[in-house]
Amino acid sequence: MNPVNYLYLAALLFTIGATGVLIRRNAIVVFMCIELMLNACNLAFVTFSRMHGNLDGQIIAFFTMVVAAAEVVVGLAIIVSLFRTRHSASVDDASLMKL
Amino acid sequence: MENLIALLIAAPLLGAAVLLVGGRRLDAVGHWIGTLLSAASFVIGLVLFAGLLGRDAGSRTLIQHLFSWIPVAGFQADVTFRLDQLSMTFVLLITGVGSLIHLYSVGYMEHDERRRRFFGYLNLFLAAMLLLVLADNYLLLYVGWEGVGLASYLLIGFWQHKPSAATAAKKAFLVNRVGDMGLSIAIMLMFTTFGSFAFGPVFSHVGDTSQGKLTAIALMLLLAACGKSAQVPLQSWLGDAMEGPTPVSALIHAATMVTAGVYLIVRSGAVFNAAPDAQLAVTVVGAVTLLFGAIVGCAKDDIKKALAGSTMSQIGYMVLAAGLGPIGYVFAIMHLVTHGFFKAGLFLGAGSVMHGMNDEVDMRRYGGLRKYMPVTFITFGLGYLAIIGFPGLSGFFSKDKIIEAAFAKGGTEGWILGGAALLGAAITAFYMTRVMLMTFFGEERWRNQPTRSPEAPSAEPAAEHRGEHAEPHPHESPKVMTIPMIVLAVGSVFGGAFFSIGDRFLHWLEPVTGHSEGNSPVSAWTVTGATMVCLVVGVAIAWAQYGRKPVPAVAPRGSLLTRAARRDLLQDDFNHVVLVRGGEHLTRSLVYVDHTLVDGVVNGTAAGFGGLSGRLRRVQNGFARSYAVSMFGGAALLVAATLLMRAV
Amino acid sequence: MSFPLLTVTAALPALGAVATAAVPAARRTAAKWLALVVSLATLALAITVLVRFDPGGARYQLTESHAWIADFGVRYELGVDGIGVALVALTALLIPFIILAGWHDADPLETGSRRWRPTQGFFALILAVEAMVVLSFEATDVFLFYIFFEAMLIPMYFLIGGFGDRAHEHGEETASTQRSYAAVKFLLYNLVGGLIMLAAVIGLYVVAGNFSLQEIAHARATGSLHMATSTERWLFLGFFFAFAVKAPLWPLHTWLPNAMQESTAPVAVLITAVVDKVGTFAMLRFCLGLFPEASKWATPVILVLALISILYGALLAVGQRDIKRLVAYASISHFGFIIMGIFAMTSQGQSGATLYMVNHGLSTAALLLVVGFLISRRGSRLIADYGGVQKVAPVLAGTFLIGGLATLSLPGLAPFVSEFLVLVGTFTRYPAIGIVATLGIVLAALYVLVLYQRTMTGPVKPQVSAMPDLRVRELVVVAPLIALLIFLGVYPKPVTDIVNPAVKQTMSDVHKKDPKPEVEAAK
Amino acid sequence: MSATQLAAYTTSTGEAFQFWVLGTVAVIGALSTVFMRKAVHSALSLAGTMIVLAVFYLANGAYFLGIVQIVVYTGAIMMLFLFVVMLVGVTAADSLKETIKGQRWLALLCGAGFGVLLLAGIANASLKEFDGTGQANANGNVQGLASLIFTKYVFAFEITGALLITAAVGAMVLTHRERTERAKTQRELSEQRVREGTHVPPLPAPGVYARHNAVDIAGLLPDGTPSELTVSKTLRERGQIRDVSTEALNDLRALEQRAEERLERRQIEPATFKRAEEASK
Repeated sequence: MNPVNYLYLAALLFTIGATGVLIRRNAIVVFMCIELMLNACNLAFVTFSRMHGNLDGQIIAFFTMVVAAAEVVVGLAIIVSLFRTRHSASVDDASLMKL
Repeated sequence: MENLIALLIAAPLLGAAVLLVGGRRLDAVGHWIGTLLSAASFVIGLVLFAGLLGRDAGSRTLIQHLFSWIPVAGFQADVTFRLDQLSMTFVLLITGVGSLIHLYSVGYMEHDERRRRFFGYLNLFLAAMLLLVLADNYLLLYVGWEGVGLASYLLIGFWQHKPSAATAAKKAFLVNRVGDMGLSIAIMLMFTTFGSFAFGPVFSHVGDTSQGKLTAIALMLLLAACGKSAQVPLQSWLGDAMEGPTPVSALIHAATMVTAGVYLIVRSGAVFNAAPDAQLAVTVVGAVTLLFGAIVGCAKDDIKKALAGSTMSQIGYMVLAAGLGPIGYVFAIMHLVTHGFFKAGLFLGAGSVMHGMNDEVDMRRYGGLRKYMPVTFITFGLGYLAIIGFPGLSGFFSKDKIIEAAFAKGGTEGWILGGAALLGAAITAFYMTRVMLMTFFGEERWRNQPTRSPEAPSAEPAAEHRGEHAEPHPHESPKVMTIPMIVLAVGSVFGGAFFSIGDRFLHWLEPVTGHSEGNSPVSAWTVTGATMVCLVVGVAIAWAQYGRKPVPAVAPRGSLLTRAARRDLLQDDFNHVVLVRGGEHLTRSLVYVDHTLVDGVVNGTAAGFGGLSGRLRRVQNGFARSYAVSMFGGAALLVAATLLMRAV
Repeated sequence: MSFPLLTVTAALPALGAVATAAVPAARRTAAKWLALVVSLATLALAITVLVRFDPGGARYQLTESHAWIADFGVRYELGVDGIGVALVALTALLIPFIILAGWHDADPLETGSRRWRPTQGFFALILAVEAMVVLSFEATDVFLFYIFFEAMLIPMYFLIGGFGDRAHEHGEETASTQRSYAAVKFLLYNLVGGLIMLAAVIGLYVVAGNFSLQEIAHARATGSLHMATSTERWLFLGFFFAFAVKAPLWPLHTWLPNAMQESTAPVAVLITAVVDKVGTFAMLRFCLGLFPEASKWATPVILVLALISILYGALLAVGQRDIKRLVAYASISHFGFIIMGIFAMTSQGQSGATLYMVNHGLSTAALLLVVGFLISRRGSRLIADYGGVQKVAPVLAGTFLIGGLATLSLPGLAPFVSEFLVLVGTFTRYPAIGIVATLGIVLAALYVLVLYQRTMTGPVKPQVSAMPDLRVRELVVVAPLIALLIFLGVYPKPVTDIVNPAVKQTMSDVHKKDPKPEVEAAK
Repeated sequence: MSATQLAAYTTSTGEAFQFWVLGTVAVIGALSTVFMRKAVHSALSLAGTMIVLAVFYLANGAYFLGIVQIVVYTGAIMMLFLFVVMLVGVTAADSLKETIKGQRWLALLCGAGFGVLLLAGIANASLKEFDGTGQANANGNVQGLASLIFTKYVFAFEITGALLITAAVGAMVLTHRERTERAKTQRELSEQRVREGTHVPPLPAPGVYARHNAVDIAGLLPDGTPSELTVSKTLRERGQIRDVSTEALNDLRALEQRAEERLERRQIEPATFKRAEEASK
């Protein structure tokens, strides 16, 4: 089996995650979908590192994880404080970007 | 001696400046300052006159070059004065009559609180008029030309609180502007043709250019003359100009300014002589106007308007004469001078009558005034005899000469013009007799009736100061007013004779204007006889109509011609319908066009963009997810693009 | 390196603007005096420029040149020719009067009004405009000129939009909306023009490789720089469009009436007497100087447009109900004369046009400032609201009349000289156009006299019966202008002496000679 | 040759089997993450997907990452998610009904298109042969990573450190409320209540008068009106209050009826019930 399949899988997951981001309204779920996308990318990186036979891909994946962790922390904090103020976790309620 | 010329203008100019800038503190003495300065100008004029007489006829031209005015490449306009016999004549007339009328105004305007300003304007007028006649090039003449226009504007509208006065002033200025347009175009033509517009070069090179150019120049000059001298078709302003105080009417609209057109034509004689077609046009204009004015004069009941009509017609005579070329130039000027005397005298007389009659102007409310104001009666009567050309008085000589010259033009033109002139003489006799009879003879129609019917507004608000509205008490005017009238009367009696005996005036002017005796088909005596006949006929008809029968206090409806003549032969109606109405429509529609079309295009574009952005704005619904969709779609497009690039 | 006189002349008002803006809000009067003093000092500098300028000398004098943006060959190049020096002097002369006339225009409104007017800002903006205008008259580097040409718009925008007439017939609300409409219109029009000009400027750089007016003109004259005909024409159109917007030429004029109607009288003077002159000046210097062939190519169309402007502006002036709009349309008519004189390509026409710029500045200033005094008294701009003012305020009426007579270019007052020169200059080459344009003087008489009759004469309207006559400050503003009008009308030689050499050089730029008169009469 | 090196450059059938099985699981997990109505379920299915990915990392020879994936993601991050879900409300199931017009279709379209393009791109890349992580992992995967991290990527590493610190601080700043004044004692609270005249007695316990033992039902006041005060603040904020339903009131009345009959008390006028009913409406 060719590890390219891993890439196909990664692409699939990424797309699913992206679609989820677009469809769901609950901020937390949207956030999970983003995580899913990140993970898909990580899988792709790892696969690449295997195919190229060096560890740089894994390094990138590693950094991605770290950054993702930081992002999740801040993001969830934002969600919580949002929920505190407006008692809702729906991304559509934060539609003040309108003109 | 040349250096005195500038002083001629400087004196009244100084007076105008002092009086207009000086402010109220000069109110007490202002009128005397004005009078003195104009008198000073007259004295300087006399000195120069003496100086000229001292020289031999050939070298009686003085040039004073002050400074270079507008020097641009080929275009050289200088401030240069030229004093020769022609301008000398005018200088004496202007300053002389001017000073007399200043004196008269001292009494006439006594009760007006803005008398200082009035004298300031009078001085301004004198300065401008002198500049006009002393200029050595057409551009400088143009300055004086418009200057007198301004002065006349200010003086006609002197009683500005009267809308009628303000309107009349505006009308006068505008009509004159049309004439000025002609003058400026003439100057441009001269510049392109001769490369100069100074009298000397232009006249000396008349021969070197085409007939057509000269005719064009001459016609443009004629247009200018028509505007300033109230000749058909630009005559409509003169009648309304009588809204001004009577001294103004006497000085500006009878003696001096309105004759500027004649001066222009005579001065430009060289050009006209070379353009016969233009000369013909001039004579036609003159003939038409002299009849036009005479007819109008017959119908007017307002004494000043009647005199205005007569002024128009007399200037018609002068223009006619000037159009005849070298045959007529001298007589045009001579009639101009004598007319200056008697017409000014007549106006001053009219003013004195109004002065005594609470500023009543309607002759149908006069009558039998001779025993109440004898001096006025006598002076006015002498003026009257002079204007109708009673043998021996000045009008007789000058007008007779013009009629002869008209015949002397020869050919059918000669007959037509001469006939018109004779007819004019008859009508003149008629309407002047009418004025005379209605004013000084007949029963006293001003008794037992209110001074003025309320709907007929006061011609001159000085009445508000005296302000009784009871029956008028005719009285003679004070000395300060009668003296000028007497002087002018003397002038109008002996002026003509003095000029004509031994052709003094002819020899005086000949070096400038040139002279030629036309070959008249009829002898001078025949003409004189014919004139006498016309005179008698005119007087007789007038006496039959106004002397024997009592004059109705209210004007009868009258014939169609009479009614038309009362309305200035429908000139104003024509102007109103064609020019005023049309102009109003034009401007209104243009304003609309500017707002909707020119501006509308711009605003339309703006509105279009506004609407577009409004549509686009809907896309910005503020939902992060829909933004994300577009972003995602963009990403997809990018991937597609890269793939395509690799595929290609 | 000599003393940079031109830079200082422009820098002084700029610094003055900053200083004025920095005056604390409470010290309003101090700001006014500061602005006045600065403007007077600028005037003194301008006069020194005028004195140091030698009409017989080189074309551009008092030049300064420093490298600025080396990569694009943009240089900081200043220099004045006769035309520039005259206009710099005019600007520096008018600004003190404008400041003095607008002394109270920017005072805070009475209590109860919702708008507070920052006095400091008003005067600072005026000084800023002066600096920009002076620099654009001095710049001999196309790019440098473009910068100031555009930067001028910003302070003007705030002056128009921020400061209106004290009293307004429809109340403060509509007043401010109309003001902002006028300001935005002004800005958009000029920005579009400037944008197109920017394209042309870049194009010029692409063709010529540098921005220096003198170098390009010299290269073109010597033929070392050859431009394709179509290129030259496009570039010319790009420049001309911007200038035609600035000096409103029909049909690009509609911003002017709104701007002048809504802004206070001094600002209106600033617009029409100072800022718009940059447009006509630039036509003379850049359009003719850089693209002589294209200029000659476009002349017929431009002359017709100018002719339309003359008659159209005059006719619309007759039809106006609003005094300021009337003056605005009169100005459009006058700008038509100026542009006509420039493109008549005769020395009379161009000298006349330059003279006209100066005289029109003076006459419009005199008339508009008096109009401003009148409006500030009655609180209305509608002609119909006045009548019989002459009776109650004779001095005001007198100055008004003189301003009006200057506007209708009465002989003896300065504008006559220039207008007649323009007419003659046009007539010598295009007789028909010259004759038709002469109609303009009749129409001018019409709108001026109708205005005077309706406002000043007739029975005294009750609302104006208590109108005070001119105060000392106002007399100080008007009297010198009138004196200048009369002086330059009687003795314009000082100005013509400065202008003529520059005009001769311009004529040689476009390789045109005056048409010879048919008969070479003895001078 | 150890299995690790073997796994480096070849792929055994075992791995293939594993891929197909777990891959399906991963996809299903992802889909359910997206389509589950309750956030908790999404979180759990996402966790499952992540574990599967961890296995794949291991299979790809990224042992360190595999472990980290399990420990950090599944262990820490997903737990964080679950905590937040608890805070925000477990039962708050949000409807999948789309509110923005055309959003869902656009989303699906873009997703599908993007996915197809991506897959096409990968297929287009035509990566046939590959060299495994054999010599890369020659002396241990962790050692390899470490040597890289602390030499080549040392700056990035440091910066990520800083990033983490910042994130932690930021989260604290966002969520932590600083108590400005000391907590009021019970006495002060009661005094304040008396002063304001609200709830002079202590709050009623839930369900006391409601004769009902649910925590989320508002208890009835003596006059029969339900009072939300009896429900705990958290539930109230989550909007999870079930009010006394009419049938509850009805069987309550029936109960009382029976009590009457048994004790032969006189008929109590239904006014009270009416009031109770009105109050309940």
